Amino acid sequence: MKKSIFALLFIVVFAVSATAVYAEAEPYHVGCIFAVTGKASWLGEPERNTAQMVADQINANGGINGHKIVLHIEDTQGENTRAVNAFKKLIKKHNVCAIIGPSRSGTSLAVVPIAEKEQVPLLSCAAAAKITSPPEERRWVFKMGQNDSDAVRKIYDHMTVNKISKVGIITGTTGFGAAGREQLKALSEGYGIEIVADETYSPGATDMTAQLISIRNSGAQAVINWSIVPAQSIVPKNMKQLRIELPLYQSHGFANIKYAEAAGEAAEGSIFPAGRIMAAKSVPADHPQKTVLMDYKAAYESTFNDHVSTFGGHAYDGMHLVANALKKVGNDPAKIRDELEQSRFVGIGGIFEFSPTDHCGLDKTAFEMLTVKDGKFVVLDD
Amino acid sequence: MMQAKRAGHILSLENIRKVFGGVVAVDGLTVSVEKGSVTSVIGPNGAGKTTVFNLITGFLPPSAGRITYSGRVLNRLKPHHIASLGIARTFQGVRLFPQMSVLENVMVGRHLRSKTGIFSSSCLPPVLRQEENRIRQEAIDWLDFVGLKEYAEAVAGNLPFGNQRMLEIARALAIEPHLILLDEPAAGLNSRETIVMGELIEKIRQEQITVILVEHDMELVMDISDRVLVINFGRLIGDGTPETVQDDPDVIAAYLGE
Amino acid sequence: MSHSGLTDIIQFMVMGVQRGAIYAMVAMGFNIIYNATGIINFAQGEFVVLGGLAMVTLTMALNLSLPVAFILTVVAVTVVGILMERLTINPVGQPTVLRLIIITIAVSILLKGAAMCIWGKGSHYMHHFTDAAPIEFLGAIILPQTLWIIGILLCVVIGLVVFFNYTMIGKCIRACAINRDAARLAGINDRKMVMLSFALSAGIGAIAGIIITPIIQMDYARGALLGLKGFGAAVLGGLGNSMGAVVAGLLLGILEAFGAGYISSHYMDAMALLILLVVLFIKPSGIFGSSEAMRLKEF
Amino acid sequence: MQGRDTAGLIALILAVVAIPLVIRNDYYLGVLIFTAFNCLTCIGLCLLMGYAGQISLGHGAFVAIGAYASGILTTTLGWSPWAAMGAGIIIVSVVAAIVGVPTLRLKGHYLAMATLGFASIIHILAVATVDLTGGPSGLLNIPRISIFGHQLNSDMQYFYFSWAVVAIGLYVAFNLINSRVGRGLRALHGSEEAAASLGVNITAHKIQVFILSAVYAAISGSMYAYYVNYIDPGPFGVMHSVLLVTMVAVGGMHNIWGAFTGAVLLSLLPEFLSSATDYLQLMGIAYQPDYDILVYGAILLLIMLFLPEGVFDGLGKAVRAGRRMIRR
Repeated sequence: MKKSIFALLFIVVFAVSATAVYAEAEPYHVGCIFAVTGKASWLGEPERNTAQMVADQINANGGINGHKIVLHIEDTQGENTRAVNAFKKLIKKHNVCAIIGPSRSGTSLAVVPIAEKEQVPLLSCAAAAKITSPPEERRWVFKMGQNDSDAVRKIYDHMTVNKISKVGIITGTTGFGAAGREQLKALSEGYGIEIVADETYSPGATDMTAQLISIRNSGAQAVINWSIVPAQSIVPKNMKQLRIELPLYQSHGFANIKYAEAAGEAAEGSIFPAGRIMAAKSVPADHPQKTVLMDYKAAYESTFNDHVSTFGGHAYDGMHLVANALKKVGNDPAKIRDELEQSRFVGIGGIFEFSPTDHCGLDKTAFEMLTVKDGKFVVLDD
Repeated sequence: MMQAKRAGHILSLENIRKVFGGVVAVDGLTVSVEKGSVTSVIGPNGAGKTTVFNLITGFLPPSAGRITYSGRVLNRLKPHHIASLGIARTFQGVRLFPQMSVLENVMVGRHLRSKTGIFSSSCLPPVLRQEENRIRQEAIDWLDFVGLKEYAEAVAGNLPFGNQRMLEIARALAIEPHLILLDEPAAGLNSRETIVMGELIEKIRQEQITVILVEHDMELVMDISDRVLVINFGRLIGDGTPETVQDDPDVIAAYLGE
Repeated sequence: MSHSGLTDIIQFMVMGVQRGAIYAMVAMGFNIIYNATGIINFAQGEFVVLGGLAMVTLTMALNLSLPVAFILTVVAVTVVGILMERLTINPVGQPTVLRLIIITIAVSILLKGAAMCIWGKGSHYMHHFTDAAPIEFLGAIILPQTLWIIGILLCVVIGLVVFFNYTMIGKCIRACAINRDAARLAGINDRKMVMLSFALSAGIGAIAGIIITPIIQMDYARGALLGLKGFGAAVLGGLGNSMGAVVAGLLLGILEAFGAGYISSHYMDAMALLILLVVLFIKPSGIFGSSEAMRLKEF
Repeated sequence: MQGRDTAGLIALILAVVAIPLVIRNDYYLGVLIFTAFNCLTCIGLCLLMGYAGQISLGHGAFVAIGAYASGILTTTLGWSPWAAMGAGIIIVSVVAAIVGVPTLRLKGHYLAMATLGFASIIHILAVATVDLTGGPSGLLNIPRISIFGHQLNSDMQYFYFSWAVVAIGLYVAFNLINSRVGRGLRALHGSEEAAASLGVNITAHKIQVFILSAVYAAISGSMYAYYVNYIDPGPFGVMHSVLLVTMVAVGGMHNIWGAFTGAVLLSLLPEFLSSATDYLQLMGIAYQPDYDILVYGAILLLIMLFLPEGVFDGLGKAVRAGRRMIRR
C-alpha cells in the first residue's frame, strides 16, 4: 500500500515537473568570443561583463518571446589560433545562432573566413574597416566598432576649422594603430592637410622622445597620437617634458579613463573623437542616444563597480541587435543575418543604420569630439 | 728498421711548442716518425704526451712550430680535416658513443669513406641506399678484425672495459688511416688483455698502418716498439730502440729521480 | 622656438644614456652568472621587472619612504635569485648546459606569470625619485631621474669593482670563474659561489628595475625584451667582461636613440638586436674581447 | 628506420585515418590541425635540439617566414600555393644558413641568443613593413591549397593533408637519424671529440640540421597560412618560439617521438584547460586562461628537474618498470 502511494506521488511530481520544463520554450544559444584574458583583456573584460549583464537582464524579463538566452562565452586571449578554435567550438559544439566578438581586429579577420563558410552571423567588436569590406565578401559579418576613417574625418574637420594644415602623426604598431595610420594618410589630401612627420612606437615602447623631437623639427602645427595600448599615455607626458606646446589630438583609442589618469595633467586639453558613452553626462538631454547611454552607464557601473568603456558598449550593441533579431525572426542564422542587414538601432556606439552595402552602420556622427578637463572626459564645446 | 727508413717519414714535428696560459706543456719538440713503424711515447705523468697527440690531431693549435704529415702542414687544420687525411686516434680512458650499438660505433668510423648527404639520407629509405649496406658490411669486417664481431648488436656502453678499448680501436681503424695514435691502449687492462692488445697492435702494423702509442706498460712498450721516445717537461729526453732507451741514464733519472 | 641640431644631439645622447644604463646593468647581471656557471640566465630580464613592480607596490601602495623601499626591494629580489638557484639550478646533479638553459627559460616563464598574477596586466606608474620637473641643459631637456639613473649605475659599477677586487668573497667568485676545479681544491665552496652570483645578479637586476620604472611605467611583460637587449650589450662588450658590458650597454642605448631620431622609429627596437646579430657574426668575442679568451670559454 | 619507429609510424597513420571517422566535429578536427602544425615544427626542432645539441629560440620566426612567404606570394603575386610554399622553403633555408653559419661555428650556445634576437627582428619587420606584410592588420584572403587540382575546403580534408605531412616529416626524420648523417649527429651527442677524430665535420652537420629544422618550421607556417587564410604578426612572437622549445623539452628532446608527444600534449593543453575550467570552478578553483603561462612554466620546470629526458622517456621507463614488476 505504502509503496503504491509513493509510486503515485512520484509519477505526479515527475509529470508536473516535466510539464514545467516543457512549458518553457527551448533556449536560444548565442556565442561570444572576447579577449577576456591575455594582452587585450582590457577590451575583452568589459565586453564579457556587458554581454553577460545584457543576457541576464533579458532572461530576468522573461527572455525573448519566452525563450531564454544561453550565452556561451569563449576566450581568445587575443590570439588568432585560439580565436579560430573558439569560434569553431561555438558553432560546432554549442550550435549558436550568432556570435558577438572578437575584440581585436586581428582575431576578427582570422575568423571572418569561417563565419562566411559556416554562414553564421558575426558581430565583431573591433574597428578595422577590412572586417566588413568589401561587402560582397562579408555577407555574414557586421561590426559594432566605429570606423577609423570616421574618427579621422572628425579630427581633420576640427583641424580645418582651427586652420591646422601640417601635422605630425605618431601611431602605435598594433592593428588599431596601423589602421589609423593608413586612414590618416589616405584622407589627409582631401582635407588639404599635409603629414610632415610619420612616427610609430611599439606597444612596449617606454620613451617617445626621439619620435617627438622628429615631429617638433618637422614644423608640424599639431600632433596626432593614434593608438589603443597603454603606451600612448607616454606621448603627452614626453611632450610636456620636452615642452612641445603643440595641440595634441588623440584617437578614439584614448577613450579609456585609465589612460588619462596615467598621463596625468599632461593629458589636459588633448582632443579626441569618441563614442558618446565616454561623456554620457555631458550629452545633451534631447539627443536620441541620451537615455540608452545613461541606462547602460548606470547599470554597468553599479554592477561591476568600474568605469564604463566604449568596448563594453560594442558588446551591448551586439547583444541587443541579436536579441532584436531573435525576437523578430527566431534563431535561424540566415534569417538573423537578413534581419541584421536592415536593422536600425539606437545604441551605445551611435545610431546604427545597416544596409547590404554597409555592415558597420555608423558614420562620423557616431563620434563626438571630447577633451580632458580636470582628469575627466567632457564634450568639447567649440 | 732499415725497411722503415727506406719508406720515409710519415710525420714530422719541428720545434713544436704549446703554452697554456704561462705553463709550457710542450717545449720545442722535434721528432720524425717513419712510415710503417711502431713508435712508443713514454714519460712521467704530465710530461705532455697527450698534449702532443692533441696537437697532431688538431684538437689544440700549437703555439709555435710546424707539424707535417706526408708533406702537408697540419698546424691550422680542424680535427675532422686531419682525420680525413688518414690520421686516426683513440683517447685516454676511451670515448665511445655509449648509447649507440657496437656496430653503429664502427659505422661512424666509415663516415669519411661514404658520402650520402643530408638530402638523400633523409628522403631515401635505407633499403634504396646501397651505400648503407656497404658501410654495414665493412664495419662488421673491422669488428671481426679486433675480434668483436659477436657483440655487433650490443649497446656500446654495456661492453666490458677491455672490449670497449678494442671497439674504440676498431672504430679508429674503420677510417682506414695511414697513421693511428693510441693513447694508453693497455691502461686498465689485465695481463691477458694486454697480451691481446699487443697482438692487435702487431696486426695493425701488418696492415701497413703506422702506429704511435702513449703507454705506461713498459713490458708492452719494450715488446712491440721499433722506437721509443721519452718525454719529460715537454722535451725529448730520450730517443732510440727499446734497448738503448732502457739503458739511457737521463731516462732512468727522469723515471726514478723525480 | 628654435632648436639647433646640437640640442637634438644632446637630447638623443641623454635619452641614449638613460636607456643604455639599464642595458648595461642587465648585461652585468648576465655576466656575473655566466662567469660563475657558464650559463645564460634567461630570467635576467624578469629580475628587472620584479624590482620595478615591487618598488611600485612599496612606494605607491604602502607609502614607504624611498630608501627603505629601495633596500626592501633589492633584498626581496635577491631572495628570489637565491631561491631560483637553490631550487632549480643547485638540485640538478650532472647538468648539461642545454638543460640549465631550458631551466632558466622555465623560471623566466614562471616569474613572468607570477608577476602577472600579482600585479595584473596593466602598467604601473611610480613617482620620480625627486622632482619630476625637467632641467634644461644647452636647450636639451634632462629629467632629474636620468641623473639618478646615471649616478646609481656609477655606484653599482664602483661597488662591483670593489667587491670583486678587494673582498674575499668577490675574489672567491672570480677564482671559481677562472678555474672551478682549482678553486675547489683551494677550499672554496663553488656551489655557494654560484648561489652568490645569482643573488648578486638578481640584486643588480632589481636596482635596474627600480631606477627605470619612474620613467617607463613597468609592466609584467617587459622582461624578455630588456633581457634580450641586455644580452646584446653583454655580447657586444664581450661575454663575461663586466666593464665591456657597461660601455657596450651605453653604446647600444645611444645608437638606439640616434637611430630612432635620425633614421626611423619604425625599426628602433630592431636596431639593438641587429647589432647583437652583427657582433655575433663578425666578432663574437665582443668589441673588447680577445679571440683567444673566446676559445677558452665554453658555455 | 628501425622496427619500433616503423611500427609507431604505422600506428600513427592508422590513428589519423580513423580519427575523422569517430570525430566528425570540425572544432575537434580544427584543434588537431593546429596540433599537426606544432608537431611538424617540433619534429624539426627536435632534430636540432636532441641530435645537434643546439637550442633555437627563433623557430617561431621560421614559421613566420614560411607563412608570410606563402601569404605574400599567393595574394600579391598570385602564385600557386605550392610554388609559394617552395619559395618559402628556399627563403628559410637561405636565412637559416645566414643565421646558423656564423653562430654554429662557435662553441657553445650562441645560436640560442642569435635566434632569439633574429626572431624579435622578424617580428618587428612583420609589423613594420606594412607594404609587404600588411603590418599589424595582416594579410587577408590567402587561398586554400589544392592537391591535384582539388581544393582542400573542408576541415576533414585539411586534417588528412596536414597529418599526412606530419607523417612524411616523421618518416624523413627517422631516415635521417638512421643514416650516415644521423649517425654522425648521434655520435656528436656521445662525444664531440671522438666524432671529430673520426672525420665527422661537426660544424657542417650542425648547420645542415639547423637548416633542415628551419625548413620543417617553414612548411608548418605555410600550411598554417593556407588553413587560416589570414595571417598577422600575432601568432609568430618570441613567446611562440619559446613554447615550441617547451614542447620539445617536455616531450623529450632526444627522441623524435618524445618531441612529437610534447607537441601533441601542449597543443591540446589550452583546449583541455578551457574545457576543464567549469569543473575546476566546481572544485572551488577559479581557473583563468591567464594562468596558462604558469602551467606551461611549471610543467617545463618540473620536467627539466625530474624527468630531463622528457615525458615520453618517462612513460617508457614506467612501462618497463611495470612489466618487470609483473614478471616478478
